[in-house]
Amino acid sequence: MTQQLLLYPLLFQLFLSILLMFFWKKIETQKIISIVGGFIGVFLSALLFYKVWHYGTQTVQAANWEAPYGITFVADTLSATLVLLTAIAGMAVSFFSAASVIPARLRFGYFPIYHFLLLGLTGAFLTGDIFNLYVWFEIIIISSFVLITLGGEKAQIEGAVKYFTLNILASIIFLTAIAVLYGLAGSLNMADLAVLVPQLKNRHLVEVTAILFLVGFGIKSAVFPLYFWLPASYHTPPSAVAAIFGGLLTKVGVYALIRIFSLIFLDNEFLNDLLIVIAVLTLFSGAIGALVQKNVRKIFSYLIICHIGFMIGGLGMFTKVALAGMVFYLIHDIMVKTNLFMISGLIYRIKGTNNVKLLGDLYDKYPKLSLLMFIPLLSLIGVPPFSGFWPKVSLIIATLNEKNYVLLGAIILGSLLTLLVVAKLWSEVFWKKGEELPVRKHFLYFKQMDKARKFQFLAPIVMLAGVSLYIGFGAEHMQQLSNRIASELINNQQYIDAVMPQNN
Amino acid sequence: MIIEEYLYYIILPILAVSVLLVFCRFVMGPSIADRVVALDLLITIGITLIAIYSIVYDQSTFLDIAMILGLIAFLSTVAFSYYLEKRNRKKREKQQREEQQDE
Amino acid sequence: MKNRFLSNILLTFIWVAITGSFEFANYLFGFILSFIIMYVITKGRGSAKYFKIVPKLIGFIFFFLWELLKANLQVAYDVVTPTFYMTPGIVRVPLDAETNLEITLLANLITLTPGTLSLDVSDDRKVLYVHAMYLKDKQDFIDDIKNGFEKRLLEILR
Amino acid sequence: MSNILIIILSSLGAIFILLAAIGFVRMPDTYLRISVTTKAVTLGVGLILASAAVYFDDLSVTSRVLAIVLFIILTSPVGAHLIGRASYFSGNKMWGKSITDELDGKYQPNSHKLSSGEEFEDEDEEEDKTEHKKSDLL
Amino acid sequence: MEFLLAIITGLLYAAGLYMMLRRSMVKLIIGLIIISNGANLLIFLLGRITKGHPPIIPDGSKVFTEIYADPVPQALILTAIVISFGLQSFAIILIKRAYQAVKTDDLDEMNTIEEEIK
Amino acid sequence: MKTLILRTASNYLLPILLLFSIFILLRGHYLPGGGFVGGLIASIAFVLHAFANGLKDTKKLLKFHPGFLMPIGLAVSFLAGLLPVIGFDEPFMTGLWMHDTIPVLGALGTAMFFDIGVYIVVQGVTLTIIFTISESA
Amino acid sequence: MLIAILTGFVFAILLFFGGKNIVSGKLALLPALIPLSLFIYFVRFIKDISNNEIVHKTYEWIPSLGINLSFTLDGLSLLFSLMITGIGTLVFAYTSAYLKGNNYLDRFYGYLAVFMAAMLGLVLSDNLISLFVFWELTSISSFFLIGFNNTSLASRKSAFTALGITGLGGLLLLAGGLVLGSITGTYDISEMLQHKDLIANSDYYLLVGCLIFGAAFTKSAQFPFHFWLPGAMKAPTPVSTYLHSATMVKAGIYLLFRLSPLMGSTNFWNTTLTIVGLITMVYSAFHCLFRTDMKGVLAYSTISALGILVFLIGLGTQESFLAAGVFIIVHALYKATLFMVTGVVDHQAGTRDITQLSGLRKVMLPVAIAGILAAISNAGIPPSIGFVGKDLIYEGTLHLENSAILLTAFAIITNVLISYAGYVAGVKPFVGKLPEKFEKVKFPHFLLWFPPVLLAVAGFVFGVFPFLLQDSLVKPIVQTTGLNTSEIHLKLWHGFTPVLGLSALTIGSGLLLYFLLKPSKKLEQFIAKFDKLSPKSIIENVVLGFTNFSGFWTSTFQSGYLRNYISIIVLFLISLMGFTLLDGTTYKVDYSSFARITVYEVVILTILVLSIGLIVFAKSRLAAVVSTGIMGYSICLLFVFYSAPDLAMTQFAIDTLTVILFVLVLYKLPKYLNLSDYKMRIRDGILSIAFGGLISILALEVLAQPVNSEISDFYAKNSYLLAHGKNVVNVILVDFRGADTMVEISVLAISAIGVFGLLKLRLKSVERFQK
Ligand code: NA
Ligand code: NA
Repeated sequence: MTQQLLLYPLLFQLFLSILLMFFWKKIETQKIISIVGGFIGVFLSALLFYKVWHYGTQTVQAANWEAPYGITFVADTLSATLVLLTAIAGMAVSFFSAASVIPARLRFGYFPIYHFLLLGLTGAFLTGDIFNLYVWFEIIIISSFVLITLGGEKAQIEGAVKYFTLNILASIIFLTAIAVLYGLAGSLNMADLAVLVPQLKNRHLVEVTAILFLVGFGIKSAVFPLYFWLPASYHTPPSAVAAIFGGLLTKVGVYALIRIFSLIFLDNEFLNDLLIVIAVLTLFSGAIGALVQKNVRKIFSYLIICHIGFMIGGLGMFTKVALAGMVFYLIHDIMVKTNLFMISGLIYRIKGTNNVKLLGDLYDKYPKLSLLMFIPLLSLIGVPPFSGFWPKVSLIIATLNEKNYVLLGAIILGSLLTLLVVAKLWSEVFWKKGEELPVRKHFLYFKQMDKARKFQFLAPIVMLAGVSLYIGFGAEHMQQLSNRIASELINNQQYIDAVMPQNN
Repeated sequence: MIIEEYLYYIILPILAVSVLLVFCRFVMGPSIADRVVALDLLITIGITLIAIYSIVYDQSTFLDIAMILGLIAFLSTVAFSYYLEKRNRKKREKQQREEQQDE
Repeated sequence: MKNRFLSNILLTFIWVAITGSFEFANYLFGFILSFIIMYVITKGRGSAKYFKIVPKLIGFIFFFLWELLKANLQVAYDVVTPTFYMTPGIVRVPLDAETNLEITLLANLITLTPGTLSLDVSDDRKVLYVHAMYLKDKQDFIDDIKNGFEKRLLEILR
Repeated sequence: MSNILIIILSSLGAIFILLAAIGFVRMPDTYLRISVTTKAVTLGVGLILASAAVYFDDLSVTSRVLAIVLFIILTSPVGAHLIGRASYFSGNKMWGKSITDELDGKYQPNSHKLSSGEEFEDEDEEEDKTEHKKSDLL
Repeated sequence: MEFLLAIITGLLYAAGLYMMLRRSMVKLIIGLIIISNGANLLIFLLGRITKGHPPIIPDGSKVFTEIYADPVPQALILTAIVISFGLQSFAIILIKRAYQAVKTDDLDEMNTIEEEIK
Repeated sequence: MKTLILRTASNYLLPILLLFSIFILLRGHYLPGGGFVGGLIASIAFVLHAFANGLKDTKKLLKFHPGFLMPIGLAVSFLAGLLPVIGFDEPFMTGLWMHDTIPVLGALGTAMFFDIGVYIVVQGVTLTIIFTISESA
Repeated sequence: MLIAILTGFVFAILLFFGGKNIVSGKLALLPALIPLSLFIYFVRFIKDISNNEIVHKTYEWIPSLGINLSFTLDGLSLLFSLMITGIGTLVFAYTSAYLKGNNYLDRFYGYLAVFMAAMLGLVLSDNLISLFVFWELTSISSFFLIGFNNTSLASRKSAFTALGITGLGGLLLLAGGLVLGSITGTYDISEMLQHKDLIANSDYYLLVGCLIFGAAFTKSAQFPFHFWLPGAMKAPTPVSTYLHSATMVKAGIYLLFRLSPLMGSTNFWNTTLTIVGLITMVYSAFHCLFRTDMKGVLAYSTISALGILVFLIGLGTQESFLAAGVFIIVHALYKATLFMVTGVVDHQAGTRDITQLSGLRKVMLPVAIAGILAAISNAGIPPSIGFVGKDLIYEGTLHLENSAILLTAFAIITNVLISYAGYVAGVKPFVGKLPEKFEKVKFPHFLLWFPPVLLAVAGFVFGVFPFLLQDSLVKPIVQTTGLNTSEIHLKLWHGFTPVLGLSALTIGSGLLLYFLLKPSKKLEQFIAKFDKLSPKSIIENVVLGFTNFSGFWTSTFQSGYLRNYISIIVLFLISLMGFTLLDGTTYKVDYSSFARITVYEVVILTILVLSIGLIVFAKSRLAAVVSTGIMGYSICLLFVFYSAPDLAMTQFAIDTLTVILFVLVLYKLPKYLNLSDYKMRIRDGILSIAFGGLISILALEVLAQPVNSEISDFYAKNSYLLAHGKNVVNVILVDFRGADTMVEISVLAISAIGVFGLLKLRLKSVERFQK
């Protein structure tokens, strides 16, 4: 049975989703299934991670057709790490959803869809087939559409229309890229493509293909100038949804970029430069966007964009140090962004608004909660030794090695602006004497909740804050992990060999 | 062999011309109903095109598609008629409301 | 009657199986053969209606095809010649057909023959509104339908 | 032998279809267009499919051809009825040389109930409305 | 023929994009449908086309004995078509819901949430 | 639009279409067809019925909400794929085949059940969507 | 040593959790024991250090990045550690009285403790990265301390400004440290010293220099970054005392001092520091004249003192380092005293406005003594340590080879102005007549007056007995710069030298200035007229401009109009594609490989094209939908022609269903308007055609490439034999690529659930928020 361990996190999520559909109307049961399932999911992913860490890249040929004829699932260290992080974030958000999502939404399939989303994320990280990746992307998109529109409030709909259109546009570009790639190389297996594509004679066409992938994935990872859907929509759904979106959705795009560029389209100077230009502008646009926002969740949304810039920059440099920095940042960012949006939910429950102008007093009234919330904020800024700091070290070293001073400047500027944005947020939301807001009828404030619900609200935040702290203070472990992933990415032969051992 | 060529050079062009004619009416309209009928007709002629094509290439498999076309093409006509009726009702209700307001 | 028909079909299949030739002609032959056999073996045992209907049905099919062809030619002539000789109009045709199936079949058959188009059936199922292309005399037209299609159809169905 | 049959069948079918197409373009009003095309096409399709059946001379093909023809005979007049009716509702005028319209005024404007013209009765307006609200897919 | 199909594919992309750039939401969705068709056709075309030889192993043989069309693009398109059916239906309902919520089909009037930053 | 003609026709078309859809489903492994098209045709049959007779009648005919078909179909497909994992430690979706072939269907294997799951899901989905829309129209 | 640092953090955490109980009431003094014990701990090292020993400890932290926690205790870090803990003890004690009864005293102690620990870590770190870590922590904790009165807008603003400036500096320091690391291969400063040549000869030298300067100047409030410091005076006085005079602001000085042996002795280094220091000291000393807030006066004089230090380090001679080392001590002693004094005055009298204060000696004599003593030390009047310090400065400047006279003159002017500032803060409030309103001012608590007195007295003790400092601290400090220390002899009395004359001149002018010029509101208003020219307002304007630009940039891109988003994305895509596709490719397509065209294909394609045209130009929504149907059916026929029966079937069924869906939805929608104008349509049309054209070209180019049919061959061979199916497409769907299909049906199910929820779920106002 352990031969198939790689697929367990995947199959388990699918199982959960189907099971949850059977309990359509019983939302209390759904909550229990989701939370318990979350724990099991973490366990399974941890097993997978353990196995990959100790025994190297794992593969399963679905339906038992050897690569490249069937669909291969591959877990190298990067994939296993991301699957584990997805499971952790997923479990936290399960918890948070149970406490924060209103029953009306739960009655309309929130949990099944949520687990479908996790399924999609896990699948995208594990697949070794480019078309299969497309399919996983679609499941991610459709479930995120459903989650973003569930409830059908005006703002939700308005955001969803943009989210929907631009993401579909991305999918279509992705599909176009697949069409061209298949037309050129005649294969869909990524390892096989890694062998075939470098042999193709017409490099121009390969470059165009890469650009199509770049734009397709770029939209999903919300880079400049393709990020519009994100600020237009991320603040509209329930905060639990925003949490999983903020933590993981854009990261799938980044992951796909990493995969494609480390495996198939190697060492193209033009593309690398392009990525760096994109990274610089992304950092810049995200940071200054966050600076002018007045809504907590919008601020976080722009910060997502800003920080994607760090990762894209790392990818663009494509050296071992840079990749290690990028991977470390990815790990850190998933945990922090998930937590931030849960925090925005907590703030919303405390004060009944996410508008910075109206907020205030939190530090006075809830000092301990405030300090709890301060931990992810510190990680976000990258105050040493919190988690956001270490990857920046690697990234800066990489820019210096590459003499890429523009990116260096952008990284510094991005970091500084993040610092200022958070400081401003802190001073406005936590320090300021807030306005007396009228007490909303029918609104369940945090202080009115019973202990159990408060626990459900805070436990996931504490948990993820703990993980962030571990990432920061146990940076040595993360650095080793990142270094290993970086060397796997640089040396793609091991991936190819793991997928197609018969080639040797 | 002769049959295939006959079908290919005589029958298919005739059908093709028919398709074009029907399409002309589709473009001309003038009413939605005409367009819907044109659509229906196009599909039905499509069935014959497929039938001839299947003879020309000696692939009876294609007749399966013709079968599906024959079965469900009808549904879009049903749907459009439904639409026309509903829309018409809506219009009339609106008219009535306005008339009542005038009174 | 249904049983008869089923038996007839069954026998046909048996015939085909025995002969081992799965061609259309063989089915047809088998059908006719088994019809005759059944006619012979059930002769005089009361329920002979089936054996009267089948010839009528076949007759009706040919009648229908003939009508179809005839009127198609008429329309074709009208279509290819530059001027129209049509005198169209919507006519109210009172119905003798009663059941849904009867009415529907009748309406469809009317539509399928050229020059006429069943537009709708009144809600009390008493009247069929028919659009006709060549309407010279309203009563003649109605009588044609009533004595032609409706009569033959009802003979078969009842 | 079968070749000749195929040629005859397919030629006839194609001609009927062509005629229907011409008629469809030339006919002056919607009802006439519907009327012309339904049958010509039915006949044409039937003939061409028959030629395919003859060509393949295979039971499965023949049965499929029969099925298709049956479907078309079953569905196309129903379609014609529906679209003709809808067309009447949406107020498509009949050709100027039409001599009579006995359908005129027989439809209840809101419910689209059709009277036989024998026992015309004034139906309660309100009842109509409530029924309309209830009917979902109508 | 491939040449014409390539042009048509481009045309589908162009028309789809053009429709997506309109202000009406219905047009937007129609645009998405068109452009999806374009993508499908592109996969089909670039997988190379073959006339009259569907990838179905003939009766009586166990492998292909003559040329056949590449089944892979067909399977991919089939998957893509079905997926876009799901997305399209969702999109169409979204139009309806948006009209109920925002009372307009005009996309330009659907940015109250984004205007608040200005 | 519940016209007599349409209603009558649809009552005859429904069984024909359903039968046809199963036919298309089962032959998919050998000839064009399969779970998707089969499921679509089946749902078209019900949609037609709903157009002609009203949604209520169709729902009555179905006895349960079509949405329920979705988890069932998914479960069927999932189990068909999972069977090799649980029973034989083979990868997910590995085809398992019976040794003997069955007359009409040919070889019987997990792939067939997988396709049946697809058929059910597609029906559930299509009907749910269309019914939901027309209910809130 | 790690434990010493961690103590502070642990204490802080303890305070956060049980703070209220620990520091409330009489136990408020307890926290002061922490710095005190640390002070004693560091005092024990004096002997070792004076024997030229260096204590070094390394703990592994992140070896993968070469980052370790390595600590060094030498003369320089010992001096700072003693200052941090010593003054820290007094500040802690002072605070217990100053903020007595404050609700958030626990927090305050917590921040102070974090700050102290961070500052200790900063000065003890040998590793540049860990130094940076602590450097950032001081910025963060000072953010909290400055913003302690968090309900006041001014406090928050100041905290924000301070964090912004020092945060920027921190990032520059990080970059600088990393560059140094990449040059030398290590982050340990002690190891770097062995690769000094590498640094000096590196291409990066200038870059590193700029980065380090950026860090030091921002932290130590050098011109033009100085303005955050007066703002930071919004913090409670203990903070000003501790952070903004004695310790944190000296972190930049510490850094420059520490890195001088590594990077100094170059023209760039010395000249820059000298000039910046000079400008800062003169500029801000001059500003002291125009302040009426005691703290404001002190803030500018502090900046000036920091300028002097930078200036001295910039001179880079043994004498100047000696002067700097001594001046650090001097300044810490008197400036901390003056701040505490200000605090007491403020605390007791309720104002810091110097124009209102006088005669307070009558109500708080010990405070007056402390103030006056500190002012004396500040003015450099013997026998205070200030006198020693000032002499050393003049010696440092006078013995220069270039422009000695000029620099000395600037030093004199600065000192005169600074001594004026000292009088204003330390003397003015206590002399003269006690106004009526202050007669009832209560005598301050012991812990308020004792710490300043202690510090002030210490200034005189060291002045009289300078040898106390000589071997224990001063020599080791200079030693860290790697210069010769054998000739250092601290003395109060050097005999009649030119320096003595300069000292006398300084003292005299200072006193004269004090008697001639009294602080007044008028003066303050006068200088306010030049605010627009000040670096503060310039930088503020830049920041404002940047903010405006941010808003502009953000709302330009995030315009809210979906079509703009789409346009930008597609424009981006086609410009990249066009660039690579059309650039230098020889457009070659092998038409002979294309199949011949037949009539029916042409007809279908024609219809396809026309239907697309109809969709685009349709006037009614329904016409567009019907045309879409025709387009779908034409494509379906294409699938038939090109051997894809399964595709054709599915596409056909789905198109029909889509039409039904549209029809069910459409009649509820409003009119189908054409909303875009002519120009817009042209623009979109061009964009669309470009996009489509590129796709066509791409397709044609790919079609001209060779085909690899390995995979389809495999399927063709094995579809029946291994997978038991003859319809290969279906076999792929349910077997070869079955996983795709599993996902795909999930997608369908999700969309159905979505549709269901979208239409059926209407949140009522109650449901919207209630759980
Ligand atoms: Na007729
Ligand atoms: Na008809």
